[in-house]
Amino acid sequence: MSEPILRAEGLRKGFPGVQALDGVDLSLCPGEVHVLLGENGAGKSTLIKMLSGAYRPDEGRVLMDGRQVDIRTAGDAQRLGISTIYQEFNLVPELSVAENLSLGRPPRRFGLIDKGAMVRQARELLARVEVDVDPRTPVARLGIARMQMVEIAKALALNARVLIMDEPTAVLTTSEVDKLFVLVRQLRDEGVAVAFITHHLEEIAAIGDRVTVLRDGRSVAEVPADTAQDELVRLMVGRPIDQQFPRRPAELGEPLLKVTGLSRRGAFDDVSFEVRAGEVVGISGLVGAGRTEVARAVFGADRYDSGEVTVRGRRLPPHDVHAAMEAGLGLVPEDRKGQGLVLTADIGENLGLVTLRDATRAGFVDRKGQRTAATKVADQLAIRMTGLNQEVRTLSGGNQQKVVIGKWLVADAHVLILDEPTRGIDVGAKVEIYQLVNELTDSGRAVLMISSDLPEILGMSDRILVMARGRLVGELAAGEATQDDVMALAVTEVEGSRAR
Amino acid sequence: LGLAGCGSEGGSSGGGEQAGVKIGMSVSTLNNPFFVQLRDGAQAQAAKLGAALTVTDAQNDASQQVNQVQNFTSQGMKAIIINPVDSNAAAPAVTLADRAGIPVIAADRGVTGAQVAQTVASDNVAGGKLAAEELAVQLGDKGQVIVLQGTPGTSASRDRGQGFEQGIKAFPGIKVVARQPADFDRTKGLDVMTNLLQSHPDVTGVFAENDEMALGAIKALGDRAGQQVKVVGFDGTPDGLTAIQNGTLAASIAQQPRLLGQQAVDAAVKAAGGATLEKTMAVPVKVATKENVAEFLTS
Amino acid sequence: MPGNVLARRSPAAAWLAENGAVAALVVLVVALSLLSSDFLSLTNLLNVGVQAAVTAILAFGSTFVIVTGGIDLSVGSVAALSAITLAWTATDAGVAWPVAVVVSLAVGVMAGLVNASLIAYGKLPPFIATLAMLGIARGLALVISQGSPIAMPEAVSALGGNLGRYLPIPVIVMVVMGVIAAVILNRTYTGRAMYAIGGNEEAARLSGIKVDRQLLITYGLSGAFAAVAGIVLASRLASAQPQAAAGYELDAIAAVVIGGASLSGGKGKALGTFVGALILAVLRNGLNLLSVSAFWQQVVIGAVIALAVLVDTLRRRGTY
Amino acid sequence: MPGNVLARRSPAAAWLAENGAVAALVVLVVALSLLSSDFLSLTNLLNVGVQAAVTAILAFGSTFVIVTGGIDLSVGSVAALSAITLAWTATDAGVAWPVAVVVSLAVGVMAGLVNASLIAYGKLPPFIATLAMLGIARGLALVISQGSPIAMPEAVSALGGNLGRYLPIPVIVMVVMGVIAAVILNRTYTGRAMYAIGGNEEAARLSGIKVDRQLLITYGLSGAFAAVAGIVLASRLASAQPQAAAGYELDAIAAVVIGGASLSGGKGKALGTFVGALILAVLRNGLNLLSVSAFWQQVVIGAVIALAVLVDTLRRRGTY
Ligand SMILES: Nc1ncnc2c1ncn2[C@@H]1O[C@H](COP(=O)(O)OP(=O)(O)OP(=O)(O)O)[C@@H](O)[C@H]1O
Ligand SMILES: Nc1ncnc2c1ncn2[C@@H]1O[C@H](COP(=O)(O)OP(=O)(O)OP(=O)(O)O)[C@@H](O)[C@H]1O
Ligand SMILES: [Mg+2]
Ligand SMILES: [Mg+2]
Repeated sequence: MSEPILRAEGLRKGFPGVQALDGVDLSLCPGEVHVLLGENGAGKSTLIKMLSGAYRPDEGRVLMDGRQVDIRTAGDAQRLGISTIYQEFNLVPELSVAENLSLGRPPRRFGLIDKGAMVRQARELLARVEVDVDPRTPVARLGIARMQMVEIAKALALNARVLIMDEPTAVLTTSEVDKLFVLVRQLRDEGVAVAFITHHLEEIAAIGDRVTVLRDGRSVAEVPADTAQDELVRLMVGRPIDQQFPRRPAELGEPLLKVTGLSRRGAFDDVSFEVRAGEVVGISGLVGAGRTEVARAVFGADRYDSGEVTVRGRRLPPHDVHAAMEAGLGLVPEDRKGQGLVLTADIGENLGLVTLRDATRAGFVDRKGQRTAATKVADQLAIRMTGLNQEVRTLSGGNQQKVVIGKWLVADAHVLILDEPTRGIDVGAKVEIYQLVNELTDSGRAVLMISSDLPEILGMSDRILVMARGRLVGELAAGEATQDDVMALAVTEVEGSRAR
Repeated sequence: LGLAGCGSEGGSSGGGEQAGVKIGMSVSTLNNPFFVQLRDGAQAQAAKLGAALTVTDAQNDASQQVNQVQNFTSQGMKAIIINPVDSNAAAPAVTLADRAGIPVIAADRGVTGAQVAQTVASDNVAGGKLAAEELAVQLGDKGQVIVLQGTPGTSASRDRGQGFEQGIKAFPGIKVVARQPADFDRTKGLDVMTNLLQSHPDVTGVFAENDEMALGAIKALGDRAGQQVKVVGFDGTPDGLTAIQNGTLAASIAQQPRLLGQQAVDAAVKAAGGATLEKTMAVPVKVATKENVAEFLTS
Repeated sequence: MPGNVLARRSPAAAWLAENGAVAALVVLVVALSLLSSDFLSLTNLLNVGVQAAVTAILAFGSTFVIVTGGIDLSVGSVAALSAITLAWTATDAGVAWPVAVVVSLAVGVMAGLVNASLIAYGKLPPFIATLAMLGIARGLALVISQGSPIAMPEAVSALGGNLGRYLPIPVIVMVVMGVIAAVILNRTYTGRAMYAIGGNEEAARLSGIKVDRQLLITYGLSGAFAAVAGIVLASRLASAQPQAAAGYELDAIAAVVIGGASLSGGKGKALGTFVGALILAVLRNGLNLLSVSAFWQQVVIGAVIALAVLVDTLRRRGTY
Repeated sequence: MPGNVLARRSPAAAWLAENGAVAALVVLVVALSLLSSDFLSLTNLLNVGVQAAVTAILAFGSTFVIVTGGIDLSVGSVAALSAITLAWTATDAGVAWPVAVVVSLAVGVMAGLVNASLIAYGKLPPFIATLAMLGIARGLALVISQGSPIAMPEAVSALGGNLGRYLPIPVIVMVVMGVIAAVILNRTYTGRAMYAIGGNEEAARLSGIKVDRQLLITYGLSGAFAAVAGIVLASRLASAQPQAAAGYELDAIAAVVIGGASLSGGKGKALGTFVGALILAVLRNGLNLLSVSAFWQQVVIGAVIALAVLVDTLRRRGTY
């Protein structure tokens, strides 16, 4: 094995109330993909943020090529050849894709920014990651998956020697993940040292060379990437997990949610389906297939041009979230920071948000009751926190996602729409969430689950709908379907579709 | 509701019909009853003479005032009355009108650095002096005095303050123990006076650079106003005169703003007709006290 | 366990960390007591209370708005308009004073509802909607009063006086309004919705909060508080002035921000706002007592405001 | 492809959609031309230009700040301080006027740098830092001038006059400053960094942008623009006034926001700001020409500002 490019020794970092990292060593070697594994809140993101200049360690040191370096700012890290994709999006929504790609180091001519060159460079980068967007589009208009691809392109633009990726695949579908892996392998073969964080265990063997497992801010093991998944899980959570997808089909009842002919120009076209009591319906598809848009329209968050939505026999007025909730709908949105969480508020407040109205008597909120309910859900989901009054902003990504799901568990909806519910959630917690889904359907409720995670869709749905280019292109029974079946449908060219 | 006056005023000049000579008047501010009265006097006189008077409010902003005079010239006014926000800063506006061949009358404050057809004014410096003398008389030439200053940097505050300082020097028995700004505002007059009474409980006299602050100070003084403490104001506004009548305000330097407005319109109409006027037209400032307040109230 | 570190701090220290401006206020009070022997008397402190009252009441109303991530520039004008309306209906229109008070409050609420409608339905930025209202309300106050002060009805003017020998009624009103504001913010649906909207409007909407309706309530409350402030102000002078409270919006917002709120929304407390308003009043009172020259006063006020908030942010960073 | 929808529209329509306030300005100009025969003359339009100049220049400076998500309340005071400094150094201190101009600009930049330091290093909210500077700069202007206006040096006063027979120099200065602002915003590193900071400060920092340094430049620019505005203002009056430009900060911010910027940052254009400033100036000019009574003027100005922005937002919603 060659000398490591980057070596971190004894890194420690504390936040008020928590020791996030407690003496971790890490070496990143050229031509090697080093996977960081650990439960939500184990300290993975904190660790890499100290290598990228976002945080400064309380103790410990970082060496590059054997020499100690002082990484104070993101600029320092960039100059040392360290490029980072953060778990949370770090794009400027108001600026164009091209500007985001060259953020901080735009091409200049005579001191002024050369917009032509900027767009040209952006085109090249986007082609490299095979993303088809106009570089002049504002980032705010992109779906979340494309944002991630832009983020990846941005990191590549630096031509770094060390590439750090914090859960880059969490928001991608299989085909993008494949593209990404091709890129990563190529970089690895060019001698780049890659640090890779993921909660998808199957990705480890596919892309990784070595694995460092973190637990409670300490590194508990360094093992080869071909270690068995069960063993990895055991190292990570300290106990084995029996079954990854414990779906327990329930008895089907009346249709609870009925969607007929739902259309919106430019987004989706003639979407019809129903979800019955006790059923989990999965929606699969490629990025940009329009799944999120359908979910939001059904929930009343966005308008639609034609069609109808019926919940428990009642037709919902369009574009009215409140009416949808009254009727018993719930939506866990895909973008936790943008749509799911009030970042300025604490965990308890966020968990109680959906039930705020129900907890109100004569205008006054029963805050004690709210806290009690929140405590219960926080325990159920094992949210790793210092207490309900910790600001959500300071939670780890996975734990934030648990809060988003948690607030709808408190609400007890009849039909719960989950849009990418387990994004960024560790294996242990995923199983907890699946158990909750089982409990929901057992009690006669229904779940509509949108997910880009194929094993999850296959393992947890009773029925799978596949969307492509704004249309429903097929339906599969979960028992018989394979990943290839789903993918075959997802890439269907829709004849004469006007949706796009 | 009393909107009639405003409505008709808008109607006559908006239509642009030749009801009479078109006169534009830029008032420094209508945020102060004194200038509201000045405007009222002008409007009354214009109605009497059949002139079409347009009044704008410069909101105490010298550059707004230049803008307004500039706009008057585009409107083809036959004469312009300017009540300067600041004597120095009004010069460019006057020059502007001059170039357009429109005569300008300065009202209440003079214009430094440019020629106007006539200045109709009462002298603020002289008024300040008068205030000092009247306060001295009421205090029996001795005592501690607080000065409530207007908005720092405004010419009214400057001139009145200066006049008062000059006047009070003649009375060595009187000591000015504090000078604090209350921005010509009644509420601030109340607050600042309340505060100053803590550090200077033994004051016997107050000079406020306008009646509004004087009325605030009287509120702060409570029963002491007019008894142990004599308050002298400036302007002679209706509220001020009423306070004199009630004995809470010892005196006010009455400027007769209505008369100022009247005279200004008179002069403007004459100037528009091509008459040459006296350079200055002094509207006397008078000390209004309990003895003579009745004559101000009727006028 | 992670909880320990927080638990280990004393409750007093924790409270101080949450209500940072208090430290600045304490420093200011101590400094002024040393500089001026007149400062620390009961009468003077009550004076400060009275002088803080109008700003504080306006600022409580602004707290609601700022918590939702908005801004209300119209509060000073609305205060004046409400007071003028009261005085005019009670005097010129000859209506009984309790009715006039109700009308006056209604005018304040109306102004707030217009603001909110422009923001919620017209999608105007709050800055523009309330700037427009700043002009409109002030203009209407001038139109109604014809630019001259109107005497307040005696019964209402009593609000400007004392209860018993010492207790100034404006101080009582301020405290009552503060408690109301605190209860609304902490305990009511609308209050909690304000924080959610200010923190993340989209998340609030997707959680079933009717954002438009809550904004109506928020700005309506701000208008009502402004009306109360206007009435208190006019009562102190026994006269409603069309130009009253001009520019007070900046003081009100400053009080809220000094009190720890953020103009980007989601944060803010009634207690903090109260402390912010006290800091401003103490500062002005102190400068009068120390007879700082008129020209220097603005410099000193500016510098002390910056310092007060600086003390707070630096202390917070130390804690962190 | 999402791009198509935009591409299909005509370039003129696309430009209008991007620069919405223009539509409001056009409506206003047409309406005023119909209502007043005096409005649409060359002299009057040049007058409007002159009257817009000071606000526009201040607003260009404020655009930088607002794009970063900040706010600058001190621009009016800084303008006055810079002008007083110029007049004082040239007159009382007897320095040659070109030197005085440089000193005056330096004072503006300094004020901006102090603002930025308080914000970047002291972590003060921009509202508080610049509110403090509002007081400090105004106070210093009063102290230096002893409260009295100071005559401007003749050479500088020429800036207030005309070039040739018709072309007012303030209009030229305004246009030049506007072009400078547009170039800075669109084409320079600092300009693009401003958008990044306003859009997502954390992302900007993690992309290697030195946020603190860029804020220094931003507020420094705002101060420099304020100084230029102050000099133009004083030149028009041939005298530097300690009370000049009081309250102009609200006009400047209003112009920026009417021009389509958002107070939460990341958005704003020099052209939009220019149109915003013109709308305000046209409105005031028109009301004077129409002889709207002083009391009603504020009502009308408020209402028209709200309407102008409403036209814009409603049109935009239609487009979407
Ligand atoms: N700014 C902060 N303030 C306080 N606590 C923080 C902060 N940032 C992180 N933490 C805490 O540090 C711990 C480690 O967080 P980190 O983000 O490193 O976890 P992670 O391993 O990346 O988890 P995930 O898989 O969920 O992303 C968590 O308990 C988190 O709450
Ligand atoms: N406001 C918008 N303007 C233009 N295009 C948009 C807008 N919102 C979404 N899109 C595009 O519409 C397409 C559908 O997005 P949507 O999020 O519904 O897809 P999805 O199937 O849920 O995929 P994802 O995996 O990204 O969630 C995407 O290509 C997205 O970029
Ligand atoms: Mg993480
Ligand atoms: Mg989606």
